[in-house]
Amino acid sequence: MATKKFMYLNRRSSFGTVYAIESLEVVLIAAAFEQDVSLAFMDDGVYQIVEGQETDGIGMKNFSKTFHALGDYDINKLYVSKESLEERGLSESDLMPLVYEDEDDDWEEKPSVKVVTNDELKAIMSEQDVCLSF
Amino acid sequence: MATKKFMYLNRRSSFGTVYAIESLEVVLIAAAFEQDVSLAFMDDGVYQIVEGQETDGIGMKNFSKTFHALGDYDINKLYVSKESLEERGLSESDLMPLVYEDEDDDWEEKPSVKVVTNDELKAIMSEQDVCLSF
Amino acid sequence: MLHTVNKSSFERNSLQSCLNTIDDTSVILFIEDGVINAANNANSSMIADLAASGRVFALQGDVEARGISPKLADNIKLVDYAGFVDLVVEHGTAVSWV
Amino acid sequence: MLHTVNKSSFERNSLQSCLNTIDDTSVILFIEDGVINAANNANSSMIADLAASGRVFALQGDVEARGISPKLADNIKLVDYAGFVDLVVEHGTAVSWV
Amino acid sequence: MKFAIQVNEGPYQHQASDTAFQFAKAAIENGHEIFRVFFYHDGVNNASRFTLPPQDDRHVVNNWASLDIKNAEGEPELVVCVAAALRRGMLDESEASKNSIEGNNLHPAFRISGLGQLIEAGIQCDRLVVFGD
Amino acid sequence: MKFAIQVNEGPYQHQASDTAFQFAKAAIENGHEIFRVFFYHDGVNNASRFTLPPQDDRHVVNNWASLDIKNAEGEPELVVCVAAALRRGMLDESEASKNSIEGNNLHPAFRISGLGQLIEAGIQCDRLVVFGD
Repeated sequence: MATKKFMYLNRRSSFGTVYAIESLEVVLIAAAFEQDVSLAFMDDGVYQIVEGQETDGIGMKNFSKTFHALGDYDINKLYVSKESLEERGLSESDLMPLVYEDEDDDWEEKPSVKVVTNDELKAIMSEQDVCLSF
Repeated sequence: MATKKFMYLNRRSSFGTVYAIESLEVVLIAAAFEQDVSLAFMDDGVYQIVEGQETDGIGMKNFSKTFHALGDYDINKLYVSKESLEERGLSESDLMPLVYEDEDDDWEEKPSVKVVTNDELKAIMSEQDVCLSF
Repeated sequence: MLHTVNKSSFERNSLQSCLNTIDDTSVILFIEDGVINAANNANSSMIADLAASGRVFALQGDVEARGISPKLADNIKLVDYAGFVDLVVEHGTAVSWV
Repeated sequence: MLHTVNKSSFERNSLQSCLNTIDDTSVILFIEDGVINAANNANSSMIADLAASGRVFALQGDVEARGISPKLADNIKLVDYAGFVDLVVEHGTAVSWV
Repeated sequence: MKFAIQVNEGPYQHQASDTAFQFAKAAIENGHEIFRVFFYHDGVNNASRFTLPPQDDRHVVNNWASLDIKNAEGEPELVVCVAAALRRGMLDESEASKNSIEGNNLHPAFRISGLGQLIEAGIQCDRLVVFGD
Repeated sequence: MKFAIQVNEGPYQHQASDTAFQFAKAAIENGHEIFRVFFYHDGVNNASRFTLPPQDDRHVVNNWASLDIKNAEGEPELVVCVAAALRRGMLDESEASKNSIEGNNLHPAFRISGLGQLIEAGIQCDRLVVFGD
């Protein structure tokens, strides 16, 4: 099959709606199709990968740890809007330290998360063949 | 049964979601219970009672004409946020001319819609016993 | 690209987010409650330039359903569902700002 | 009255609409994604005065779920579900800004 | 105090039903009465006995059923709006047979009734709390 | 052109499913192919054969069925995500019996399958269009 660029656009936080977890479920399946996969986190979507989410108090499943598995599936392009973080009083250090092992660089562990400006995100989005919105 | 003040708070337009039509369905049922009923239209909810809605092009039911029936059910307190109208480039003359016949005034036909400021709305809301949000 | 926006900018931030990341060749189509953004109102300046360059469309059925036809902002182009399909064909990747 | 707000002011206008019509004795409780409004962020000024007068609450479970605990804005009072029930009991009519 | 609860959204898609359940549970645990929970709009989808969430997730429908909210006659006071239910394919045996549909999906802890039950709950209760999107 | 469509919301609560249907219909009428419609999130609720809207309203489920979207093998290409469906109580005969549930509610114009079908549609089609809330 042809290789296409797929972008998963995540704009909502983790637990108020189902979109975050069901987006992650698609991404994990998508890994098996060997396409070029990028994830974008904008607006309240940046809360999906914030460190320290604890769901005991709301009786819902804490799926946030699953983001750590993405690296093992070769999904390592997670773009986070700088402007969205800043508006929310967040910085990169508030995010989960998501990493992958780079097979082209002696399996060195590298960060999967990249904070980008909206202008950079614009350029990345322009290259996509398919955009799935959640 | 005791008489209570019920407010129906409508903040969404007519067709993008079901809330507008299903709110109106509650209001029509509520009429039979002889409570004190008020409707508030704020934010995009003001579009619910805009004149000239035509749904042939979207294949959905045009329930907007049902608002004309409210007067017959003695539901005649429809408060519309002045600020919400103005932001949207609308004025009272863009709204449906909803009326009721005042039994205390020789069945004279009177307007049901009253445009109020947010401050006036605040005072009206403060008096309510039950608020149903749509 | 074709960006579809289906919510009013009075209610949600999706139009703003779309405008923050839309490139110079993409167009916007307002559908569903997104057509509220096609009316002449306090938020019209958000899209005035894009509309002036012919890059803003609105779904006619949704415009009519919301009584917005007499209030349409300048330079908005109306399309029917077939026109929506044509926009998707012409403009490549579709991005939905749901 | 007790006003509950369950959406982020970055995404929706419900907090602003609540603030436009809240009277001088009512309190606000942030639940679900509404707790994003309880974090120290660019929109914090919207509720700073109300919070300073002790009238802003947030549901603790939702705050923790979104990793907001270390970022809480000043003067926000945390409650659990039993505290939510108490607020409804104490403050009369409940208004949900859904 | 006597509470009425209105739930406007279905399970899983929005947190509304979870929050409403936690609220109802806390109210009962603190000695209050839940007179009625009224499921409106997509809220009717909380009443499906077909619901099968993953093993490691909460079961929203069973959560509601576990509260065992009934009136003095022993009828469930988890009430699903009939008009909203039919529009969304939520049927009990009676509605199914009335409409010649084979099968039904209403969980027995719920019952289907009219919108009047929502208004009545608003009148009878000290407080009505709405949970939605 | 070959289109894929993703529907994220159920019938009636949001306009998304109506718009997606009108889009699909217009595409077919103008000579395009709808390769697959994938129903995800609450979108799975569009596939219920129990749906009974009022006589004077549109029937969203029958609208979809009327498009008669099938593949070369004659299977429906109105595809419902299995994980999202089970979580929300949308079952075909096979899922129902697998889980010892009496009854099922999937309309025969739809079929249940995995998320891979969405990705595959994205790969195979010239365009994928998402309709949601």
